[in-house]
Order: sequence, then C-alpha cells, then structure tokens
Amino acid sequence: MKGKFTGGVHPNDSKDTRESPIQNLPLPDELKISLLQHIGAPATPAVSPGDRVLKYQAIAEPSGYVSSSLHAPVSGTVKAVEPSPHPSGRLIPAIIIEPDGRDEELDLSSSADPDLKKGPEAWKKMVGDAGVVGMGGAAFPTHVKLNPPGDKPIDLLVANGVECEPFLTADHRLMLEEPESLMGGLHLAMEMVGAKRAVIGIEANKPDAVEKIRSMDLPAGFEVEVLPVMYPQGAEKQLIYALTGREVPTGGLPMDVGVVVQNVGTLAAIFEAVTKGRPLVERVMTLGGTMPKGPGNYRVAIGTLLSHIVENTGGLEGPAAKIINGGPMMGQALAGFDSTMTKGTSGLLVFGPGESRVLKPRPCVRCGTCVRSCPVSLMPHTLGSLVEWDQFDLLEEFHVGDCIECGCCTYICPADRNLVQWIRQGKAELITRSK
Amino acid sequence: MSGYGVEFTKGLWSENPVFRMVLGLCPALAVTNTVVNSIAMGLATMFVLLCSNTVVSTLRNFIPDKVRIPSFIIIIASFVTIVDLTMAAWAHPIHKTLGLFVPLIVVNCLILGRSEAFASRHPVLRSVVDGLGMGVGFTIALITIGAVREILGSGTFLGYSVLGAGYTDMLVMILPPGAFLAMGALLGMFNAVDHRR
Amino acid sequence: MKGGMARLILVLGAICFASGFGLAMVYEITKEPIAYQKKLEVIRSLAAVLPGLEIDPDSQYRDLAGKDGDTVRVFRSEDGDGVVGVAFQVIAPDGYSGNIYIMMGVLPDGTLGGIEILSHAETPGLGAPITEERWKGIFKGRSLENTDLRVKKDGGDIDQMTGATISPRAVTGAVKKGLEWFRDNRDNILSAEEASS
Amino acid sequence: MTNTVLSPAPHLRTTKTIETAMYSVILALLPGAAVGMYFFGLNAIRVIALSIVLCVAFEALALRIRGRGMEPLKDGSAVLTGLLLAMNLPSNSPAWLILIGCVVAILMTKHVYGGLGYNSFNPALVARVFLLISFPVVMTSWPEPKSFTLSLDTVTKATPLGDMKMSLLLNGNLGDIANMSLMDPFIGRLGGSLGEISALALLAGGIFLIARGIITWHIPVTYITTVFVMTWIYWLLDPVKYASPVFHMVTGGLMLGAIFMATDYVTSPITPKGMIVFGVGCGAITVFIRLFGGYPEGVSFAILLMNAATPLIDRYTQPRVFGYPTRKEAKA
Repeated sequence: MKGKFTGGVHPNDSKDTRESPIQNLPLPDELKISLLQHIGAPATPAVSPGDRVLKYQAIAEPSGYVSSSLHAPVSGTVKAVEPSPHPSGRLIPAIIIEPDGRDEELDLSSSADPDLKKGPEAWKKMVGDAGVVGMGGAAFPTHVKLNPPGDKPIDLLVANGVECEPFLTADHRLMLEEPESLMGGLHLAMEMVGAKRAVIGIEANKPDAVEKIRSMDLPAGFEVEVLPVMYPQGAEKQLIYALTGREVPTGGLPMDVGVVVQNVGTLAAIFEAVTKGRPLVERVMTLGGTMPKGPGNYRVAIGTLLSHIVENTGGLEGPAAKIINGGPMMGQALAGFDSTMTKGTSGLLVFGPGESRVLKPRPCVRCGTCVRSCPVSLMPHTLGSLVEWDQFDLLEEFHVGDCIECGCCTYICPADRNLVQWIRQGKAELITRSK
Repeated sequence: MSGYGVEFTKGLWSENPVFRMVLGLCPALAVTNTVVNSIAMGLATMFVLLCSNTVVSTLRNFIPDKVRIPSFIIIIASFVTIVDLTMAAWAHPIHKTLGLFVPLIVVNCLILGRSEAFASRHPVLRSVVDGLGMGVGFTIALITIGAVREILGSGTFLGYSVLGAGYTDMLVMILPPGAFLAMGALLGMFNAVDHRR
Repeated sequence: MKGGMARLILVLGAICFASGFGLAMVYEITKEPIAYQKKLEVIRSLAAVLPGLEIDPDSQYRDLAGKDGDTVRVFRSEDGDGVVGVAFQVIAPDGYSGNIYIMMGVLPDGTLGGIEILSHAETPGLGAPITEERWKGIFKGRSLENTDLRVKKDGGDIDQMTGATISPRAVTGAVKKGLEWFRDNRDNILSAEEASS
Repeated sequence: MTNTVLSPAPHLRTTKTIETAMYSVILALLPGAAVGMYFFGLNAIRVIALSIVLCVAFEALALRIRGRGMEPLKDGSAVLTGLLLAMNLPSNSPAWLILIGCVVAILMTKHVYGGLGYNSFNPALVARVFLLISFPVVMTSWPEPKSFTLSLDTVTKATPLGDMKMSLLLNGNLGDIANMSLMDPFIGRLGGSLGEISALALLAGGIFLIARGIITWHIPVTYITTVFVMTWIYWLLDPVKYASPVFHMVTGGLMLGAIFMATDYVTSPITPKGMIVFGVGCGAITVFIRLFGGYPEGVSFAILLMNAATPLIDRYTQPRVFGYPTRKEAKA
C-alpha cells in the first residue's frame, strides 16, 4: 500500500450496498433538470415551454468557460422553465420535461468518434459538448480540467476510485461492472492532457474492484494503487499526496504538480461522450442509509425527483428523520425528497429518527483530536473558537482558506462542536468583508 | 456643603481606589499580610495624599502645565521622605517591616493620579476633602485585604487569636500569592454587590 | 517662548528648593531618634542573649578575625574582674531561603546565654517558629560539652518543631559553629588587651 | 417531511465523547488508587470518597450559581478532578484539608475561569500546590504504607525524595538512598501521596490510555525521558550527590504527573510538536527543582509552570499547513 496523507479519520465505512449491481430505474412522469448542475455559472436554457425535445438533445448551453451544457435524458415536451427545489435548499430555475414514453434519440453518429481518429483537441470539445462534469460530488466541468494551460505539463493522470465516503458504492460498482468504459476513458483523458502515466487509486476495502482492474492487462504506464481506508482519501490533493508524495501548493490546483485527477465515473462518461457522442444524461448513484427498503446502486436520469427514486425502490421503512444528498461526511441534509438528481448526486441516504440528533456544541476541551485528524494540518479548534467568539481578524493567520471542509474535525470532536460549519461561516464572513 | 460630603464618600465606595479604580495595587498586595501593616501603610499613604493634594492644589495656578508632572513628583517624593524618616524615628519596628514599600509610595499611581486628575483642577479645600476620602478609602481597602489575609493566614486579627488554637494556618494567604487571591476574591465580591444594585 | 522657558526653570527650581529645605529640616529632627532606634535594636538583642548583663554597643566591642577570614564584631560585657559575657552575630546560610542572622550570647565558660534571630526570610509558619521564645529558650545554658548540638532528627539534643526541620537545623548548626569558634579563640576574645589582629 | 433534521455536514459523529475520555482516565487511575487503598487502608478510601463527593458537590454548586444547568455534571470531569486530587494528598489528610482542596480546584481554578475547557491550570494540581504552600506540615506528613489494615492510626515517614534532599543538605551526599531497593517504590511500598506510590500501577494505566487513544504518547514519553536523561547525566557526573535515574523514575509523583496530570487536555498544548515541547519543559523543570530547588519534589510546579506556557507553545508550534513550503524550502 502507498503512503498516506497526514490526519484523516476512520468512520465505519458502512458499504452495505457493495454487492448490489447497478439497476435501471423506470422513467418518471416528469423530469426537473436544474440549470445549476455544477460548480460555475448556471447554464442558459436553449428551449422554450412547448418545445418537443429528443433524448440527448441539448436543452441548455454553458454560460461561460467554467460552465456546462445540459441535455434531455428522454424525449418529450418542455413544460416549463421555472424555479424548482435544488439540493442546496434554494429554488433554482429548472427545465421541466414531460416524457412522451417513446424514448426517441437524437442521431449521435455525426458527433461520435468510435474509432478514436479525431484526436485530443476534438475530443475535448466533445466532452464539453456532452456536458460532462466531475462525478465525485463537486461537479466541476470536466472539459476545463482536461485543458490545462501549456505552461503546466501534466505527467500523471489519476483515476479516483477511492470512494472514501461511507455508504456510497456507486463508483465501486461502476469499476466492477464497466471497467472497459473506465479504462477507455482513462486512455482518452491521458491523451487529452498529454500524461504518460496513469494511476488508478482504490481504497483497500474494494479488493474485488482492484482485482477486476488488475486483471485487465494494464498497458505499460498504468498502475493500480491500493490505498489505506481513511477518510478523506478521495480528496484530490490528499490523494495526489498519498500516491506521489507531491503537495499541491496552497491555492493551487493539481495541474501545478503535473497531475490531473478524474473520478472513475467521470472517466466512463468521457468514454461514452467520445466513442458514442452520448451526453451525460444519467448517472449511477447509491440509495443507502438505514431507512430505504430497496437500498442499492441505481442508474438514474438527471432531473429525476428524489421521491421517484424512493418510491420505485420499495419506499421507506418509516418516517425519514434525515435525508442526505451525497455522502454522510460532506453531503447536504435535505428537507424532503422534492429536489432532483443532479450530475453531482453520488448518493441519497435516508436515516430514521433515533439515528439523527441535533448536537449541542459544548466548550472545547482542547483534546487535540481535530488537529491530528485534519488532512491539511490546520488547527480546527482555534478556527472554530475564533468564529464562535467573532474574532474574524485572526482567521487568516490560521489559514482558514486552506480548509477543504472535509468534516474530519467535526466528526472526531468529542465535544460535539460544529467546527467545519464555523469554518464555513468564517470563510463566508471573510468573503463578505473583502467585498 | 453637601458637595464636600460627596467628594469624601466617593473614595469610600463608588471610586474606591483599590476595589473600583484598581489603583495602588503594589502596596495593596505587598504589605497587607497583617492588619497592623495595612493600617500603617494606609495611614502613611493617606498622609502623603493629603499633603500632596493640598500643596498641588495651592500651587495649581503657579505651576506651568509643561512641568507639572516633575513638580508633582518632587512634591510627593518630599512628603514620602518625610513619612519615611518620621517612621524610622518613632515607629521603628513597623518601619522595618514595611521596608522598601514606604519609599515606594512615591510611585503609587493613586497619589500622582489624584494630583493630576483632581488637585490640580480644584480648590484647596475640595482637594483636601478628596485626599482625605481617597486616603480613608485606600486605608479601608488595605485593612480589608489585610484582615482577610491575617485571619486566614495566621488565625489572628491585629495579633489577637480569633479562630482558636485548633485552626491550622492557611500559610499561602500571608505569602505573596495570598495577596492576589484575597484581592481577586474581594474584587469579585465588590463587583457582585455593585451588580446587584 | 524665552520667558516661558525661564518661568518653567524658575518654578521647578523653587519647588526643588522648598522641598530640599523642608527635607533637610526633617532630617535634622529625625537624625537623633533614628540613630537611637538603631542602637536600641542592638541593645535589645544583646539584652536578650545576655540577660542581666549590660553592654554599651558603641564602646564595648572588639572586631576579631572570624573563621573564614571575615571580621566578627564581638560585644563584650565587663565588670571589674574582666569579661563576663560576649555576644556576636553568626549567619546560618542553609535555611529555606536566604541567610538567617543570629545573635548569640556566650558566657566565659562556653555556655550559651541565649540566642536571638535578627532577621530571616524563612517561609512563615513553616520555618518562622524559630523566632518563637519557646524554641530559642532551649539554647540557654547549652554548651558544646553538655549538649549534642544537632536537631533530634539527626540524633542530637535540640528539639526541632513539627514538620520543619531545615530552619532549626540551620540555626543549630550555625550556633554550634559559633561556639566552636568561641572555644578556639577563647583567650583572644576574652583577653583584656586589644589583640594585634 | 417537516421532521427532517437539517444539520450541516458531517452527518456522522464519532462515538468518543468527552465522557469517554474522562471515564477512561478514571478507569486508568484505578490501579494506582487500588494500590493506595491496599497500602494505606481505610484512610485512603475515606480520602478518595470524600474528595470525589466534595468535588462533584462543588461542581453542582458552581453550575447552579452560574445558571448553566446540571448537564455538564455528567461529563465526569469533577469526578476525575476529585480522584486526582485525592491521589495527590497524603492518605491521612483531614476532612477540612480535602474540603479546601475541592473549593480551590473546582471553584477557584475551574469555574472562575468558565468551567471545563476554559481553565488554564489543572484544577487538581492547583489545589495540591495551594494546600502544599498553605499547610506544608500536614501536606508533608506521609503515613507509612503497610499491608491492608482497617486501623486509622498511622506512623508518618518521609518520602525517598524528601530523605534525599535532607541527606544532601546535611551530609552533602545521598545517604541511605543510594543503596535502597528500587523495587519497593516501583510496586508502591514507600511513603508518598496516596496515589503516587506505585509507579507500576500508574504505568499500566498510562499504557491503557495510550492504547485506547485517549492520550497520545507525546507528553508522557518526552516528560519521563527528559527526567531520565537529565538525571542520568548528573548521576554520571557525580553519583555521590545525584541519585540514579531509575530512582527518579520510581519515586515521587513523576508517573502520576507525567501520565495523568501533564496530559490534561485543557491545560496542555494541542499540537503534537507543542506536546513534545511541553513534555521536555516539564521534565527539565522537574529535574531542576528536584536537584537544586528548595522542595524535594517538583512535578506539580513543573506542570503548572508549563500550563502557563501552553498558549505560547500552541502559538509557535502550529503544524505546517498542507501545501505551504516547509521551513527548509522557505529558506532555499
């Protein structure tokens, strides 16, 4: 096993759905495709209410460089473009499509490159046109990441198959079931960024995935690295450090140390986009937690209501007390199932009453576990206390900007202090002040 | 005339030099291990305060602003020296115990503070009353601290046993840390009383 | 501004002059009493260690060479037949904190007339009981011959007080050394003529 | 739908809470306390019980006065303070002594500063030092340990460290101490405070705490190592005047202090580097006081002095944040 980053925590990985093969969900009666699917500027709608759209047809265009286009996951009619519940809790405009059940596809043959002849520059454009974004959760537009500036030579492409968030198994299943797409995407991405080597990083709790990928006759320059089970092993900078010993400088990006990291799901999407011209209209996600009657891994169309997912997998055991969009460490708590799938939704976790309580923070006892668990070696207790007592001036001295908000400090805190939340508040306050 | 009453009583409570204004802590902490020492120190300070207030107030229109601090210090230092010599001559044992702290009255910020803040701006009689009030307040404060420390630390008050033979002296109270403990506790109590009003 | 400057100097000068004059007067008045007090202090300690004997500390003394090359001032009480008692100061360097200064009175036969603690910095309560009369009294009549001058804890005859051993041990040790010095220099100390030291 | 909890991430929390830590430390102290009870009998049980009961009572009183509710009473910190204080007292301590100690620990050291988490000094240690300075005679009359007895009569006896200091002052050498068996203090058959007599039992507790991850090795190991190395050097220089390092290991409050007092979360540094500085500092001050100071034992003073330095240490031992140049790189 490779070396590890400093800090980190060991929550119980709870990967109960690891044995559940990826299943397709029936199409819902209505899709609400949010215009904000990714980090960056929201997309601009390219259709109007009443328009008929085909499956894979572009329905919204990127509104800037760091932005991404959207496509229809089904054929049907655009009913409206109106504010709809977004996982963030806000109302964000969404394109509402009523499927017609015919599933008529747009002809993609012209935009596909099945024999891989068009070359890296064309592929980058195809990836951008297909609306591929990072599928690990942050949903950063992939074509931007695949286009590093010329003065940043890339020598290594890292495929992130770590999936360190507890409960989530979508990437795990993808590696097991579609390793060809993954490897194909990896080849393409290497060519696009000019990397000569590729490493696939997988946590040690997925030995079958490691086995599967190692059995695929890896060409020269390809390696599979087994990493210790440790949250947040999958955080980009920590992963790079664990694999290569390179530290991404503060404020920098992986490309500054010659690395590009892509989630395994993203790589599969790149492969689909290039070889088949197929835009990203669906993704694999994990339905987990203790309450769903049908937990498992599902391929779900973007824009599907979360309630549809729950209803079509057997419903819940009882009333939901906590609903999480994403993993339990970094995902957001939702007020209900009325928001929709986005490209970044890696999981939907539902927990019952007794498993979720609101913790009242107690005074810090300075035990130091947060300092030891911080993967970026911050002093979370100090940052937390500074915000708690409104001492914002000192925050920068303690490098608040370097916090990756992984939540390790809060997870480990014996005094139930909401450290990471205070740090977010502190960052927000500093941004407000600098304006 | 009631104005003079206020001038006098403010030093006892509302502007008590030790417990309210936290001035003159060096003697308040250093020599209060017995009540006798506290009384002697309090009286010595009161005398200097009274005299310096009187003289400063008398000369207030005569001393130019630019040299007022040196002038005040000379006046204060003179009276302190007088007290020092007088005590050495007629109160030798207590002079020996107080030692260096008698000359150190010069730097007691309470005295310079009253000269600067009060005597140099008010007529003589008023300044005398102020000095008296502050001096009495200071002495009372010192005696309070001294009483706490002596009773707890030696089981005596003014040398007479008050807690009985069975009492084990809490030595820390007559050692320097005890001064801080007593001072802190009394400050806290004063604040608590004030808070409740 | 020239006039202003002159005024500053003038005022400050006047205040200094007045203060200097006043202090000189006080000094003159207190000079005698202070000297008397200092003498009284020595007389008191001498009376304590040589009860019933009279010594004028200003004249009845002799400076002799001590054990370690230092000078020891030996006060001597004489009657018509010669010296009837001497007193001198010894220092116990091994107390809890700092030196303990002890005045000891010795009769010509080498027995102790008494001891007096002149000054010490021992922890109050722990080491300070050495100043108590009931402890100092133990030494009266002791000599090198009739007493093992060590504390009981170390196998000697001198009772230490509960808990505190260091201070009594230090004092006892110093007294023993003083007696030894007296024994070794007895003739010189008691001789009628000034030794050529 | 309206009943969902909308707390911010992370949604998982460790099961280790303040209570886990406190009760683990209490558990780890039990072997040491048991040895104390065995050698000092009923008296020791009386001191421990009284100290714990009084500390909890004052904690409740303080919480009431401060209007904080009784919730923090459950965290076990008052019980721990009571137990630690008892273990730092002679086993024949009178009740009034324990009462004053508990007032000092809980009211004056802990709640005046804002309760658990806000005190800058270890409450039990402050109480011990307060008592030691206030009542030196009572605090330094240690009963002689003997096998379990119900009798409350005791014969007092000095500690090995006290004997050493005396002998040095008197004869300039170590006296009998040089030849004494070091097995006795290791197991606990020598005079001393109630809970400090058995280095073995305390070490066992320390290993348990480190194994369970309640404390890290940094402070105890650096503290004990520093004392060992420094006393060893002095011993090599002059074995007549300075006792062997093993003697310093097994006598006095070193083990109790290094394992249970110096590692107090609230009052010790928070960063690993800071903990090392703290441990070395504690060790050095302990050695200096033991070898050259007025008191025979220096563990309490050393830890309290370093407690005072903790904020400073924390400030200057911030870990290098990920992605920032190391000191070497910054120079280059």
